[in-house]
This record gives sequence, C-alpha cells and structure tokens, in this order.
Amino acid sequence: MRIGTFKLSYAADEALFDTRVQWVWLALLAASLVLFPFVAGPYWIYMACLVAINVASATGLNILTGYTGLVSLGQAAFMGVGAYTVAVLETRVGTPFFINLLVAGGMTAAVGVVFGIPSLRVKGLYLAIATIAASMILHFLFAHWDLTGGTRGLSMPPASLFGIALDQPHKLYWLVIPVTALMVLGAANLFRTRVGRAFIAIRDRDISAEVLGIPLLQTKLMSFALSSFYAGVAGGMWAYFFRVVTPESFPLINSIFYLAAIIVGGMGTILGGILGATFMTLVPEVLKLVVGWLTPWIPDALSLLAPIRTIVFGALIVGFLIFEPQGLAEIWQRIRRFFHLWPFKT
Amino acid sequence: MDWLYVTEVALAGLGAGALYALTGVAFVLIYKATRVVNLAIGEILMLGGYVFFGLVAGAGLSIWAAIPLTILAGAALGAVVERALIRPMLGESPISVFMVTIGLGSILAGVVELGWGADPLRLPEFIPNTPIFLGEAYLAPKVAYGALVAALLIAGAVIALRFSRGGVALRATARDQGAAYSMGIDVGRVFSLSWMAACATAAGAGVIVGAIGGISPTMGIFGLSVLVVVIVGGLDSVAGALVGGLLIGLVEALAGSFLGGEYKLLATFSLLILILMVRPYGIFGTHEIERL
Amino acid sequence: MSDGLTRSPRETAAPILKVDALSLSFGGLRALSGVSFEVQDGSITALIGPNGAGKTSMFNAISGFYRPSAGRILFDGEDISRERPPARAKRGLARTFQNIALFRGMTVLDNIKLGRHAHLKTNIFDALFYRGRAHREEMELRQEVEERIIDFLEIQHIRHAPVGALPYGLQKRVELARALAMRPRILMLDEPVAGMNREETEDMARFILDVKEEWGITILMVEHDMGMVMDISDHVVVLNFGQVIAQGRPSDVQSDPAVISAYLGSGDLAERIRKTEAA
Amino acid sequence: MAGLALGAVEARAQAQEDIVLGGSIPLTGVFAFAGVGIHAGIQDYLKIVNDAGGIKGRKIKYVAEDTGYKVDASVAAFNKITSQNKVTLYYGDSTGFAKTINPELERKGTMIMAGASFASELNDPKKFPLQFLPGPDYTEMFGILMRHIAKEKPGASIALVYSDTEFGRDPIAPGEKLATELGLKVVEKIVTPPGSVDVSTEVLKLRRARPDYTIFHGYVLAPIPEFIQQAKQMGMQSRFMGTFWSMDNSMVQQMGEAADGFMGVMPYRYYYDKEGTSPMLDRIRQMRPEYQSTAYMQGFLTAMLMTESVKRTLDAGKELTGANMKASLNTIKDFDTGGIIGVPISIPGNSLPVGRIYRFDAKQKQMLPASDWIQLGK
Repeated sequence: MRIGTFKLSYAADEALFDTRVQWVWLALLAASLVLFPFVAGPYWIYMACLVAINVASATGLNILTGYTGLVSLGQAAFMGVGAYTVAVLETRVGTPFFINLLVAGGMTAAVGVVFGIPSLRVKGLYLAIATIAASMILHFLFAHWDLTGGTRGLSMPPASLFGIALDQPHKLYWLVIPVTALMVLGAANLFRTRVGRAFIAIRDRDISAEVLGIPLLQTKLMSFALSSFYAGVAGGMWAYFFRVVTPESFPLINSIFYLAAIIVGGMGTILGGILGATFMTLVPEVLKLVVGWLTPWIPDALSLLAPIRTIVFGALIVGFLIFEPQGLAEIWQRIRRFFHLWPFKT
Repeated sequence: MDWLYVTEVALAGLGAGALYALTGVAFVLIYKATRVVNLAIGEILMLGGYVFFGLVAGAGLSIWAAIPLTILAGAALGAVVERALIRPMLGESPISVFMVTIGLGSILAGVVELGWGADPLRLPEFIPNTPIFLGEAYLAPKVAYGALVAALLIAGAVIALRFSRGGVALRATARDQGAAYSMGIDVGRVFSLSWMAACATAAGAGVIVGAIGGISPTMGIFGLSVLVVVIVGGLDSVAGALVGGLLIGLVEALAGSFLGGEYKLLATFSLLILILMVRPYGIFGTHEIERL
Repeated sequence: MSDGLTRSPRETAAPILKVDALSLSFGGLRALSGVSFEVQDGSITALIGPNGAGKTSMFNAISGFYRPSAGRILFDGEDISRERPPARAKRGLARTFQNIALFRGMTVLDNIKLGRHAHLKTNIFDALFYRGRAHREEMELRQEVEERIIDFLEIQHIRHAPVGALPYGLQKRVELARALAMRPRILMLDEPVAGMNREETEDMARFILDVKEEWGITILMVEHDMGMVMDISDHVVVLNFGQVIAQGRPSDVQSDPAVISAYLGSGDLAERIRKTEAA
Repeated sequence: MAGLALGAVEARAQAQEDIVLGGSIPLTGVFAFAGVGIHAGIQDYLKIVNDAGGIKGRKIKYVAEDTGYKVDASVAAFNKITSQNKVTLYYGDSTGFAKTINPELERKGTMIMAGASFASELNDPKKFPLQFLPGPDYTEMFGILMRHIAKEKPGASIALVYSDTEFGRDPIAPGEKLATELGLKVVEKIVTPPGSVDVSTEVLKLRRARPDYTIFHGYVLAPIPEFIQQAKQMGMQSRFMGTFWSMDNSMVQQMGEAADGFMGVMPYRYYYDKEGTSPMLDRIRQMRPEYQSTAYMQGFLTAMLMTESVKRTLDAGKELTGANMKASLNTIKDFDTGGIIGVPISIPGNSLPVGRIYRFDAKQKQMLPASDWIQLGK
C-alpha cells in the first residue's frame, strides 16, 4: 500500500523512478535479468533474446507512431536495412560488432529519413500506405541487389567479444539484453526533454506546435530517424542472432506485428512497447504449448497451430482496439492502483 | 518493337485491371459511406473464392447456384463485420479502424487455412476456354470473360448507386453525414448497407480471381494491389477506382513483360509513392481527404 | 476614423509590431484588404470588430499560418512576412487560441515546458542519455516554470494533472502559462475571456495587466468582451469586413460613428458595454 | 524411495540408449503439403526399424516441431529440441534454415542433417560437411531433365519459368550453363513474383519465345496449371516440365486438363509403382493403403539413409559423432533402397545424383516413367 508521495526537490520530481519502492523493483528486475541465463534452459534464453530484440524495435516504432503520431508499416523493412548493414560489414569489412550496430542504426536512420519525406505531404492513413510502399521497395532492393546477396541473402560469422564468439543464445544474451535496456532507457529519457515533448506536441496538435516554435518538418524527420535507428540496431542484433539475412526475413507481416505490439502494449508509453512486444512474442509460444498438450486428444493438433496463431494474432489486434485501446500498459496501471490503495479501497 | 505483342500484353493487363477496378469499387463503397480504409478487402475476396469452392466441391452445388450464394455470403459477412467490428469503432481515429481491418484480414486468413488447409486449390472450371482473338491479338478467355463480368458488375453497381434509394442515401451520407441524418436517412443502415454491398462485390470478385489463378490463403495479397488502385484513383471516387484499376493492371503487365515479373510490385508501389507526393488525394479524389 | 491629433503618448515610440497594408484572400474571397496598424512596445492593443470581420485571420497571418497576398508584417522593424511560424516564435511572438490548443494528453507542467522549446538547446543525443546539458536545462526550466509562471498564475495544485481533465477556465490559464514560458515579446491572445464568468474574467484581466506591467510584455488581443477591452487596452483597432474602420484610444473608438454603425447589426455598442459591465 | 530413484536412473539410461531424430517440420504454412508427407514418411520408416528391434538394440525416437516454414521458427524448434534431447540426426525444412544452422551444426559436431531443401549450394561437402541431400540437388535435377531433352530433341530450345524466391532462383544460372554444354538453347527466362496468380502476360512472353520445352521451378502447384492451360489454348506445342516439389501425383492431378503430358524429374518411385520387386514400397502400401505423396517418400528415404549411417558407424565400433556418421554415409555404395529408388545408389558427396523422367498419363491419372534411371557422373 502506498498512500501518497511527496518530493523535496524538482530533481526528485523529474526522476524516471521516483520512489524507493520503484527502485527496489528495478533492482530486482535487473538482478533477475542477470541471473536468468544461469537458471533458464537454452530455449528460454533463446526466447529472451528474441523478446529483447522485438522490444527494441517496438520501442522505436512507439517513438514514431505512439509518441509522434506518424503511423508506419515499414518497421520490419527498416530492421532489414540494419540487418543487411551488419551482415555486409561483418562479411566484407570485419569491423567489431558495436561499430557495426551503430553503423546499422545510422544507415537505417538515413533510409528512414528518405522514406519519411512523404510525411511532409501526407499523414495518417496515407503515410501508413506510403510506408507500405517503402517496405515493398526496400524488399525489392534486398532481393535484387548484389551487395545484399539477392534472394539467397547473406550468411555471416557470429559477433565476437575479446575473442569469444557470441554464437549461442546464452552468450548473445549479454549483448542483446544490455543494448535493449540502454535503448529503452534512452527512449524513456527522451520524453523528459524538449525533444520528446516536441514529438508529443506534433502528435496531439501539430498546428499549435508550430506556434510554439517547433519546426514540423525537422521534428517529424527526427522522429523518423530515431525510430529507424532503433529498428536498425534491432535488425543488427537480429542478424547476429540468426546469422543469415534473407529478403524473406522481413516481410510486411512483421511490420504489422510491431504495430500490433504497440497497440496491444499501449501506444505512447515506454512500458507499452515493452509489454506489447513481450506479449506478442510469447503468445505464439504459449499457443504452441497448449496445442502440444492437446496432441494426445486431437491427433493433428500440430497442423492447426499456424492458422490458430494467425487468428489469435488478428483477434488480439481487433480485441484490444475495441475493448482496451490503451493497451496492456493501462491494465498494468489499473493493477498498480489497485494495490496502492489496497486494502482500503478495492 | 513488336506491336502485336505489346497489344496482347496491354489487353491482358487491362483484363486483369478490370478485376482490380471491381475490387476497387468495393473498397470505395466502404470508404465513401463510412470513411473506413478496409485493408481486409483482399481477404474478403479470398473468402469469396473459398466459399464458392466449398459450395461446389464440398456441398456439391451447381456452379450457377453457388455464385449467387457466395455473393449472399459476402453480404452477410459484410453485415456481421460492420456490426461487430466497425460500429464499435465509430468516432475512433481512422488509423485505429484501419488497424482493425488489418486484424480482420488476419482472422479471415486464419479461418480459411483452418477450414481448407494452406495448400493452393483450384476452382472447378466454369469459364469457357475457347481462345479469343481480337484481330490477331490473343486474349486469354478467362481473363476476357472475367473482365466482362467485372465490367457488368461495375455497371450494375454504378447504376444502383445513382438510381436506387440505398444508393442515393449512400451518396448523401458520403457528402455530409450530419445533413443526411437530419434529412431522415438512417445513417447506421447506410453503413451496414455499404459494407454488405462492398463485401458481396468482393466475394464475387473472389470467384472470378479464383477461377483464373486458383485460391490459396495467401491470395489476400491481391488487396495490396487494390490499395494502390484506390489511392491512385482517389479513395472516394468510383470513377477513380475504374481508371486506377485499368491503369495499375496495365502498368503491372507492361512492367512484368518488359522488365521481368519481379518488377511488377516495384512499378506499382513506385507509382504509389509518386502519386502520394504529387497528388495525395488521387486522380479523382476529393481534396479534403488529404488531411486525416 | 479617429482624428489624428489625439494620439496616445506611447505611439510616438518605434512600434514593436507593424502591419503594413496587409491583404489576405482565400480563393476569390478577400478576408483582409489593406489593413495597417501598429502595436507599441509595452502596450495592450485590442483588435475588435463584429463576427467575420477578419480578426482571427489577422492573428493567423501574424503568427504565420496564412501567407498574405500583399503587404508586410514588421517585427522590430524587420519584415517577417515570409517566415514560418517556428521562426516567428523564436523572435518572441507567442499566442493563444480561440478554442484552446493545449496538448490534452500531457500534464500541465509538460504543456508549459513546451512553451520554452525554441529557447532550449538539448539535442537528440543529450536527450537519449539525459546527462549534462539535457539534465541541467531541464532542471533550470523546471525551476523557472515553477517559480515564475506556476506561482504567478496560481496553478500549483494542478501541475501534474492531465490537461484534458481540467475545467475550461483553468485550461485558458494554462494556455496563457504556456505562452508566457515562451518568454515572448508580444503575446497575442485570441479571446482570452470568452465563455468565462464574471469572476474568471476579472482574474484573467488582472493576469493580463500584470503580464504587461510586471513582465513588460506587449499584448495584442482579440476580444468580444467590450467591458474588458475598454478597461485595460491602451489602443484599440476596429476591423470590419477585413478593413480597419477606426483606431485609437478606447474612449475615442467608442464614440466613433463608423464603429457604432458597424456594431449596429449586432446591437448598440454602448449597450453592449453596459450589459457586460452589469453582468 | 530408493526404488523410485532407481527407476529414474534406469529411465535415463534407457533415454541415452535411444537415438534421437529431431525435426523442424513445416506441418503448416505454404509448405504444409510437403511437411505432412515428410512427417509421416519419417515416422513410418522409424516404426519399421524400431519394430525390428532398432539398431543394435537401440530404438530411434522422433521428436518434431512445426515451423510453419519460417526460418526463425525452425531455429527455435532446433534450439528447443536439441536442448531437451541428445540429438543425433536432424531434419530441416528449408534452405534458409540449412544455411543458418550450419555453423551451429559444425560447432556441436554431434549430428548429421538432411532436409527438404535440394539447394545446389548445400551440395558442397566442404562448406556443409555434416549435411546431405536425399536426392539430386536442383541443378542436378535440371541436368537430368536437360540430358533427357538433349537425347529426345538435340538442339532444342528451352524456356525457364521460376519464382522470385531463393528456391526458384537456385539452379537458374548453373542450369543455363549446363544447357549450353548440352547444345540446348535457353530462349527465355520468366520470373514470377511469389504468390502471383494471374500469369496471362507471362504466358504471352512464353508464346513469343516459342520454346520446345518449358521447365518450371520453384513452385508446388500454382501457377503452373494456369501457365500450361493458357499456353495450350494459344496453340503452343511446348512440352512442360517440373522439378521434384511439383511432381507429386496428387498435385499434378489437381492441374486438371493441363496435367496431360506434364513431365518432370523424380528421384523416387511413386507409391503405386508395382514394377519389379520393391519390398519397401510393398511395406509402405501395407502400412498405408491410401496413396502417399512424393514428400512422404522423401521423408522415408531420408530416415532410411540416416539410420543406415548410424548403423554403419556403430558396426565400425565408432562413436556417433557428426563426422563419423557422415563418413559412414559416404561409404554407401550400390545400396539397395528396397525399391524407393529404382537403381542401387551411392553417396560419394553430399547428394544422390540420380533420377528419372516421369510423364503424366491422363487416362491412368498417373505419373508414369518416360525414361530410364539417369545417373549423373556415370
């Protein structure tokens, strides 16, 4: 139970985590993330890495769509740009992975800005459609450019750190989790400053944003760049994770997946990106488990898995939009409020 | 330049374009009445193909009984979708509704795969297959008859829109919802009607598209090309859907035969970006829809 | 037209804002034709006129939403007619809107902080790490917003509330706070007391006067509440059908026959003043 | 209590005895048609082996996961299965997966792998030392088809129609080279975007090229029938051919009229092929009275070759490492598959370069042999 909070300084009031209780929870979370690979099996470490990569990408999309109000269906294609950048650098140049990841982010940011230019002319649905077009064009480039290895794609060696090859999920974990944590923290910081506020201002009312001295063009492109940077780094991690990048790795449906993740998680909240990406990555796995249990009774249950996943995926999007448009983050807040006031008010 | 070949390619492109136009009209119907951009149109079309297949191959009905039943099923689906998914989203941002239709598409694709499996299937042959020559130019009979049926359906839709009571109500609602309401038009009914008409049209188009190329749970991709068609033509313009459909059909055919099949989508989506930059509301669209 | 001899003493100084023969048209429709007036530094200037006279169009032209078809707008002697709104904001041009344009999803504090956007230096890299400049700037900003603006406008109790949930009068006050955070040289208020009751109106009038006196900010406002206009303005410009039909001190404008006849359609001007004062 | 613990130890010892064949199997998705057949084929062959007492008393356990034909799902399945079992043999579902998992396979060094991909790239024992293809690679399939063409009509013109996928593009460049070597002319190459249904413009292109033979590659079914049908309606005389995955009898039957005369390369014999003695085919027909697909045969044969290499390794008294098993696999020479393949086979490298041309007979509604067995490199 927590009745109320009061702060003694503005700095304390502006802090990301403002109470001792929150710090304790945060420390617990960090500790469990550190301990996780020592207790979990390879499969769960594998899933944790995948979740983290998706969280990084969804957080990037949340900056653009949730906070700036520019809907993009190109996130997966942008991840592809990052993945290919890493693969090309790794196979042709051989630079260390942290440089590759940064270059992947930078390259994707540049591509994102180019495809963000239509956002100056069009917005809303038209922008979403323009980003579909962008992903189609990028997909074509991936599949037909010599540098990207055509339809065959590129295979690449694992990342290495101090001579140790990060070729296993339980090793890559130590790369993926910290990078994702940094990215999420960066996004949370962003919205404590003028840059983040400008993004929200553009989303809520772009005319009066201009009057406050926020240049629309520059700010929208900045949001595109940042969001694509996140996609690029996430794509780069994806490349290190799977070590093969093909044009089929980043289809339009994956872009829909990320948009669905932030819808389900909660648009325009950092927590939403995390919850949504985690949830949407794990749902198919849970379904697989359930179907696995049913196999003794329904012999071909396994073959029903894919269509059931497709249906559940669609139903989650529709269901959240209709019944819980604020997403899981809002449900989480409700639970928190409940326990803050419990047992006095239930 | 081999002009005969170019003519043949152009004819084939226009034939395919007629189907784009028909589906585009379905798209426009919904947009005009309810301002919803329905990305599930490709999946509704797919479902039409599968329902037809189920009625003929599964239930053993004759083709001529199955076609009207398929169209009726499309209308019923439209009514259900409008009532269950679109009505609750009234007043939400267009993007949210757009995402609902994406979710719907996913559900429909899953249902089809659950019911009929993931393998592509072929519809029973019912389109005459004697070759058609226009002068010397060959035109695939399926494409020709498909285009013919599409043209008839479009003509029917245009006439209904212009002269029927429902059509007039729909156009009034499209122009000014508030005014239509105050004139005693039941706007809710118009919404429902527009979805029924559009889904019926799409289901019908699905039968033709399926008859030409077979059906599979991935044939919803067709909807992406239709999206390009209606953006190019203008989201709220039936004439735009017609011109856009034929144009995109032509562009795809020419790109496919002179550049290679892999350039088809590249060509249409580049055209889409160009249109969005130059004339975002499309060739025939109303300007006000630029800002959503 | 007021007679040229009765000028207020301030008008001899260089104007901070000068509108020079400004015309504005939409399609074939003329919204403003050849409008000229000046706003003296440190004054309260009111722009009045019947509905549809072109007051809000004038505001939008000054803030940069509309591009004039002819004429110029001078700020501190410099022509700003071609500048985009953000550049004008940077020069010190702030405004509020007739139908409150706050960011409803954000808290009061964040809304106010947004006002300072153009004056802050934090770039995207500082922001992501929230170290050095970003942290320092945010703390300074918070302190200034708290001590100068929030205290001044007496909105301490709602600083963390989301704006969308506030009553109308408070929202107007928050919008004023946000405009003040811009450290403006001219504050343009579009109907600051519209829809307010007597008490709220008086509060707002007091704030506006304080802003002028204590902060030394020049004010240009559009207002229908004639009582308030006549009470606090130093200079009044009357628009009708997109043209200036009178300008001068409140008392002069009030008795101008052209003004009276312009307001005839919507009731006698003196009557309106009496009414609002009695209410 | 003690008894319980003992039981557990015993169970573990038993589990260690079991040889595990893991599988990333596309039971759903676009390749489900093949996955379901493969799944059944592997299961049936292992049942035969296990019913006969296993290999040296050790049973073979089959652990499979559905992948939906997606690379990341396949990798996830691999990780899951290998983390929960001591896996010796693995079946992978796609070229992408085979390439992705290869470094991991080499690192582990404990298993050999085969799969549904016949990609030419995999047919390289240096780059893929622990993998093999249970048939000819796609380029070798083209080779078999083209040898047949060169024999039937020397100097014939060929058109290649393929999908714009990794699968589709795989044998195109080497196939063209091969055609030139055999004195054939490749007069047109037509790429179709994945999932395309309306092929009327592509058919026009094909007609203009007037090839004697048209080879489709990179498809299961669509859009082959539409292509053939329209081409025939236009009066084209070309012969139409396909590669392994579009050769299943039930699939070809679905082509309707277009199926008549459709030819293609197939390394295995069909379910209904009763020619000569073929104990394994008899056994299959006994276990499953209804028609089984060519994908079933592929899974069946893969399991057979895998168990054979395990058996040979154990017979030699060697440890079951990847390298040992692969070496044993390469000792397979003039091996009798019990009729799954019509001739004795050898696996000198990563593939099994053998096949036969079949042609669809509209009257019998069956693919029937149109050539002798063709063995490349012989």
